[in-house]
Amino acid sequence: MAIKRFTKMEYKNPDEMVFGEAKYPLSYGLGQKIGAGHVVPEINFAPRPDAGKNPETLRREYVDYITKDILERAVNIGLPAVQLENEHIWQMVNDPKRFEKPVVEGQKALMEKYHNEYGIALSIRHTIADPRLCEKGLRPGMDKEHSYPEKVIEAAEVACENGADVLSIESMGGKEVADYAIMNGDIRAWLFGIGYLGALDMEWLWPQLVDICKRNKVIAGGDTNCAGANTSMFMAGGYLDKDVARTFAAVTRAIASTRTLIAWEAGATGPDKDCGYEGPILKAIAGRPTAQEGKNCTCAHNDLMGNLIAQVCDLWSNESVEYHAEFGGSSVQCWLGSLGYEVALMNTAKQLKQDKILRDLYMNTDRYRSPEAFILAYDNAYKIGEAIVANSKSYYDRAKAAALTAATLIQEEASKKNGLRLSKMEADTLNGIIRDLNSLPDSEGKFVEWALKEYKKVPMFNPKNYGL
Amino acid sequence: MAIKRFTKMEYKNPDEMVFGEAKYPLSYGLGQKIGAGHVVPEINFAPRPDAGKNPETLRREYVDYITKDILERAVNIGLPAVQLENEHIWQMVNDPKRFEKPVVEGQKALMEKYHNEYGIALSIRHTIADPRLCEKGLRPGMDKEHSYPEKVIEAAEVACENGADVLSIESMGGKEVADYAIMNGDIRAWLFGIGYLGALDMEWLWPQLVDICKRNKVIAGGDTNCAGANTSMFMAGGYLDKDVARTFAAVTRAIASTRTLIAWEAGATGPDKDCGYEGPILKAIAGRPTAQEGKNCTCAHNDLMGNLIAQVCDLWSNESVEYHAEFGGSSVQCWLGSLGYEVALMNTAKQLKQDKILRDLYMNTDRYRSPEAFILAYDNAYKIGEAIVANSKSYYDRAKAAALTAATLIQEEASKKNGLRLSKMEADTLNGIIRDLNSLPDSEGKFVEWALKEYKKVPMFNPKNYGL
Amino acid sequence: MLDTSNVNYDEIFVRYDIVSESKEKPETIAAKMLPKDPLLKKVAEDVLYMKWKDIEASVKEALAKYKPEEVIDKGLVKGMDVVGELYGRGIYYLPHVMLAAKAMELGVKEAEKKMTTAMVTKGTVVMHVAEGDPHDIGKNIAAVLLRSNGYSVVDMGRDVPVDDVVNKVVETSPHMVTGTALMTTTMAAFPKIAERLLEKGVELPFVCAGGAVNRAYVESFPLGVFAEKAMQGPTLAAKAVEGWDYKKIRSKWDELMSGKA
Amino acid sequence: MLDTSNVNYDEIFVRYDIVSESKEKPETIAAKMLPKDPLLKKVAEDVLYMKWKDIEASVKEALAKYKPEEVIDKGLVKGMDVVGELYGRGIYYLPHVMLAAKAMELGVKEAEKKMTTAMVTKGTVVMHVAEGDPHDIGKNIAAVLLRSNGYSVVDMGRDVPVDDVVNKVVETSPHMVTGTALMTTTMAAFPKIAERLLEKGVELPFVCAGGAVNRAYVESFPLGVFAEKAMQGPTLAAKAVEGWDYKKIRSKWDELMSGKA
Ligand code: B12
Ligand code: B12
Repeated sequence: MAIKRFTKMEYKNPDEMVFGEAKYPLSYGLGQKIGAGHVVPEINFAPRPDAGKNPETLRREYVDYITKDILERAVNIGLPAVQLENEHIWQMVNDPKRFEKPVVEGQKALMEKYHNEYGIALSIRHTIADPRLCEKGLRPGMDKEHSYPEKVIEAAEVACENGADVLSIESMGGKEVADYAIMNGDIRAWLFGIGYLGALDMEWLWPQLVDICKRNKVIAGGDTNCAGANTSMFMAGGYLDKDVARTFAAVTRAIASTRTLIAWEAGATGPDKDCGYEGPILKAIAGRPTAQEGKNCTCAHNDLMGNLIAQVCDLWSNESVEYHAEFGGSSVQCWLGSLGYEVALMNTAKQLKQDKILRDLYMNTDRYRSPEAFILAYDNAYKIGEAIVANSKSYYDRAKAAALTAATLIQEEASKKNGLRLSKMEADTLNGIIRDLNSLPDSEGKFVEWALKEYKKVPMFNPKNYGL
Repeated sequence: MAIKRFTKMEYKNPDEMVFGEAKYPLSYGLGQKIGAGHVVPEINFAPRPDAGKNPETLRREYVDYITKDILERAVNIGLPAVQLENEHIWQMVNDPKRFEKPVVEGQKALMEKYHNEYGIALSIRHTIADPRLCEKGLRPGMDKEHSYPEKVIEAAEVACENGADVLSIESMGGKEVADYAIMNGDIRAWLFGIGYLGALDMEWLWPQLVDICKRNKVIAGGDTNCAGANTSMFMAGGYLDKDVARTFAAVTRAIASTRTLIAWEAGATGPDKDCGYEGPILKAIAGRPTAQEGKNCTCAHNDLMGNLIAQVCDLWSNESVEYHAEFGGSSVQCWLGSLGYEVALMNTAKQLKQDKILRDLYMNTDRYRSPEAFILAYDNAYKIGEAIVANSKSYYDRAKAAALTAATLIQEEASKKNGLRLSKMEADTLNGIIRDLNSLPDSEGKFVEWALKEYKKVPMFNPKNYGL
Repeated sequence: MLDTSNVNYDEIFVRYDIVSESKEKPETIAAKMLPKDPLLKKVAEDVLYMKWKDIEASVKEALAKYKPEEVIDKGLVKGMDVVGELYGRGIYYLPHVMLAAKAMELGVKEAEKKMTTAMVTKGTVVMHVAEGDPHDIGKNIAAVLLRSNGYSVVDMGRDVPVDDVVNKVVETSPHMVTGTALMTTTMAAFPKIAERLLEKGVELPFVCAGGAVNRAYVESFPLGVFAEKAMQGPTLAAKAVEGWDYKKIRSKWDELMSGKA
Repeated sequence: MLDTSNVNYDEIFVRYDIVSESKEKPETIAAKMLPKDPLLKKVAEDVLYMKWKDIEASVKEALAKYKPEEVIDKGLVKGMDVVGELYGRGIYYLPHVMLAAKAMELGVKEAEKKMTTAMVTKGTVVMHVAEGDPHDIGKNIAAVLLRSNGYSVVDMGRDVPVDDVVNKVVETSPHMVTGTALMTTTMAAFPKIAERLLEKGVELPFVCAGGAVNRAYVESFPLGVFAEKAMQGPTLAAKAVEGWDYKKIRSKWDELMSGKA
């Protein structure tokens, strides 16, 4: 499957974008429709610490407890549709036949029962884990110790053959360089790690996943740059955190979008992954449905754009919550309730034709809360998208263009009287970033040559992982 | 302090009501303003099971862990204002000097520190527990075994003297009869239990609480009919629950409002308690700020009006969550985030002058999801309020009027083609309710005479508890 | 207000209770379960249809032909069985159960009048709600169901101290003791009760229920047996009377609860 | 789009980071903490201001007057102390610390060249991330801070099996071993490691950290000592080297972490 790079925007203007509608809606699973005029909640969960003891304890946890609880609660509060997301744990990718298969099968069987009994629209996304370690090798044949690269592919097959409706992964390419970049505040290293190396890894991985999906009639969803941009977002944190400047995180997000896009360029169709905050940029470019998470994923983390990020979502997720008891039921039931209510609000807005107003309320709530939120506001996300499609010559070009566009948008806005404010550290860092980006060579070739030398000693970095 | 019954509506029409604004706003605590043009999140919590072991473990749990976590997170995500609610546990009312005092003091001291450092607006509501047992006696001198009636008053004093900004209670009068009524589906018993007996208990309790508050310059917040109407709402549950018909729950809610109102008639000023879903009716009548809970209180329960109930709130609460770890921080931090984001959306709507649109989106999301939601939609809540003030002759009169108005509103709407639908059981129960209510005598005197005979044998019911 | 004329509410919520509303009539289910004999059938129906005003007369008529024990077992109890079935299927609601139980109670009283020896109960159960906990509705429902299934209930009420429970068990030697806790801050009383009972050499199933507790918690201390629904009370009591100890009940819990044991 | 011209954003959110932005300059804080001697001061400043290009020259100059150990202890280490202080106060961010550590490292190497015996490290620490867990940033930060505070670090990386950790500890006899776990599904490795170490008769503080674990969990198994922030690593290592066992560290944990012990 060839990679077909996007060269134009699917949306004519930013205002066309709104939650619950995508240019290319999808139908799959048990009566599920995504991006087709309504938003669907996507509930995600993690098993209790000792559930992974053996295949049977794991199956019981996922099927008899978690899935059952979710379906019961969904019917009890009247949700018209629910998507489950199962983010696989390490055991499931390490030994797919024993640990993964019974879970995937069992969940689907129970979902069918509820769908048949109540007519509730249901589907499940399986997000296989990516345990590959760059120090051992990211490509087949390299990791003699664990064979992780081979196992990733096997895990995808097992998921697709046994009940997945959507396949996703949070792939890890370029992470070792991005980690170095975050810790050292080096935007050029980040551009190299995610914008270039990460892109090469996507190019290797996604055509294979799309193939497996096609063979099994499963939807190839999409990826996320959780490994990169969320690490910087998370470390930039809130107003009391002082590890990474939020302007740095914002620019990494823009770069991330050029990498995550490659899943769709390789033939995946969306919905992409909830934790890919670059989703609004991707949707603006490609018109495909996007899953997002925010105000109702505080079980997993608190970001500074809990509302804004709902602006153009098609699925609305809680990211993840560990299974345990709460006064209101089990944790998955509580968070499903929370998600379901938010989605109901969005769908009411759609039915009452007030969806663009609600979108703008979401967006304005966080537009100036952090630089990263600012560049993801749908109007700015659209502009970054434009920069990306206009610079489709190379991965390097479009990543740099995305970065510079984001940085410039922030700098211009911060110079205005009202609205976006930057702390001293954020402003200083942003100036450094713009300076660094402008100092880079014009062509991908020159950049890569320079970067391979400059970052040769980055811990665990091995060009062979990327076919270099 | 005399009880001054409401005889007219403070709002001229339902459309005047919206979240974040009350006719009688309040200023208190550390820079806190309620009902004054914005909504404030109110975060509630419960200690871990063994935290009540001794006074020091309890203080540490509430102050060093819970309060500290809340304040840190509030600053981290930029919340302009937060109210804490501490719902006291049994130990605190059973032995106020040892268990309650150190907690109340410690929380306030920490709040002052954060207020001084960051300027964040802060306040705390202490909701004392009401452990009185009707089988032992609800009035002073009666409960020789525990002295609970005396202890309730003492607990209020300790809270007010040591740092409470707002005082509340979920008082229990009439509950034994209401419990019987719910289990037997007898609306007349419920009317007697809450509309009449509960009212008498409020008349005894609240003037005392208002006095204590006045002496200590503390805000007398308000009560809730958690003990009555929430019990029926909770047991009516969701679409899979089959204990209590939702039409029954709806009518009990209308009755409940006439009882809860008495706190304000005795001189309390609001904000009333989050779990009093009768709040919209109360606010319509009295124009005082109301605390509500819904889509972000799923940690505590899932009701069928998670959005609607936000329509006219001034504080927005999570009801309660047990303190424990989550991926996103401690549970109180996660739920504060969730509340804070919802409140930010409401405040953005106010700033952008779209608050009435958002209110109507909230309301329409659940208007037809359940009969109880339907009668609490602000237009219907207003009509029930009108029936209450127009029948202020006696507690009985106004409670019956509220009940009949609610029942009739539901019946009329359900007969229309679109919108509110009733299951067979809901419809049958509603018909029975209307028949039963219409069979009741005209005057309070006759009603009480009849009821005292009819319900003489209700388990644990003792007229002396109500001075009868 | 916003224009709602074109709203498709199915996109916002679905009334699954109405979608899945049982089309079956109580009569249809009753037909399969009620006794054939017209006199006993009438007695059972008076329970089933909550005719507590008629039931004494019906019982009297049946007593003309049947022994009081037979009227109870083959009439009243059968009626209550149908009630349980209807409640389980969501056709009956809680108030139906309560009223049926009331009819049942009156019927039993009437039958007992004709008994030479006092009616032998199936067994005795001591019930309580944990200290500091005022939530007693669940316990009350469970008590009604146990009584109407023929068990003697010693209801200690709510907010009951640990020692009181232990003393009452020692004093009355019931087949089973139950505790209800709706608050995580009160449920810690249960392991203490279990411990003190064992100290006194008393071993019996201690059924713990209520919103706060779950199966894992209850099975973390000796004697504890979890119950989720009030309807499960009679099943558990029956096994306790049969002589199952708490370990056996625990090991067969899944089967018991799904009606397979 | 909606009209935003009259919006008061303070009603929606407050930028507390800007409200409370430290007005203090690094220079002011440095002035109080840096050595007086101009040569040592220059060395310290090169660390503090991340001048990794200048530092080798500065160290050489200082070595003309001072012994290498003195240059390290009274120059480089003092500079790093100020960095720690600034990071703690939120004036410095993580990248500053990393770059300062890089300068520090170059400086130490330069000084070591002049040492007759090899530089004696303060102590040895074995570090790892739990099996199945790829989250290693926190561990990496902690490693940098330990190294730049003078400890030898044996970094085993991430996704490290229990036995490998145990064997490495047995083999290298460090003063302290550390584990990081960001996932609740991987943290269960820690009690196993502790258990096997004890089986082999090895007792040393086992510092456990990472988003998944908390103090209560870590103190629920022997050897475990909780760390919340990477900055706490050197403090804990210092005590381990001093000979405090895990019980003593636990009992003084609050004081240690607040700098009072
Ligand atoms: C960044 C990140 C990633 C990155 C990791 C990059 C990296 N090199 O570490 C990537 C993308 C690789 C990743 C992958 C996954 N992740 Co992840 N990830 C995160 C995230 C967002 C932030 C973690 C982080 O870096 N924090 C910042 C660092 C600095 O914190 P830290 O390590 O805790 O360190 C601090 C202290 O603990 C301490 N410290 C740490 N070590 C030491 C040692 C010593 C000696 C001392 C003194 C101190 C110390 O110092 C630091 C602060 O100063 C968290 C979110 C969260 N809520 O934690 C999820 C999270 C940890 N990930 C999670 C999951 C589920 C995954 C995946 C399984 C997802 C998937 N299905 O694909 C995969 C792993 C796949 C696999 N192989 O199994 C879950 C874990 C859930 C659980 N069961 O517990 C989390 C909680 C997200 C969530 N909310 O669901 N993730
Ligand atoms: C109704 C209610 C009340 C009513 C209780 C009325 C009554 N007579 O019981 C009133 C208003 C009195 C009340 C008061 C309080 N409550 Co309350 N209350 C509830 C609520 C909303 C519903 C509980 C209920 O009745 N459920 C329905 C019944 C039928 O369920 P159940 O008892 O569990 O019974 C079922 C099974 O467990 C089983 N069962 C039960 N017993 C038995 C026995 C046997 C033998 C068997 C077989 C089965 C069985 O059968 C039943 C189903 O078939 C819950 C919400 C919730 N999420 O649970 C909160 C809740 C329990 N309350 C709570 C609190 C905090 C309080 C207060 C402390 C609040 C305050 N600060 O004032 C006070 C108590 C004051 C005091 N004295 O300490 C918290 C508890 C938190 C915690 N720490 O665990 C909850 C969880 C609410 C919340 N989300 O925060 N409450």
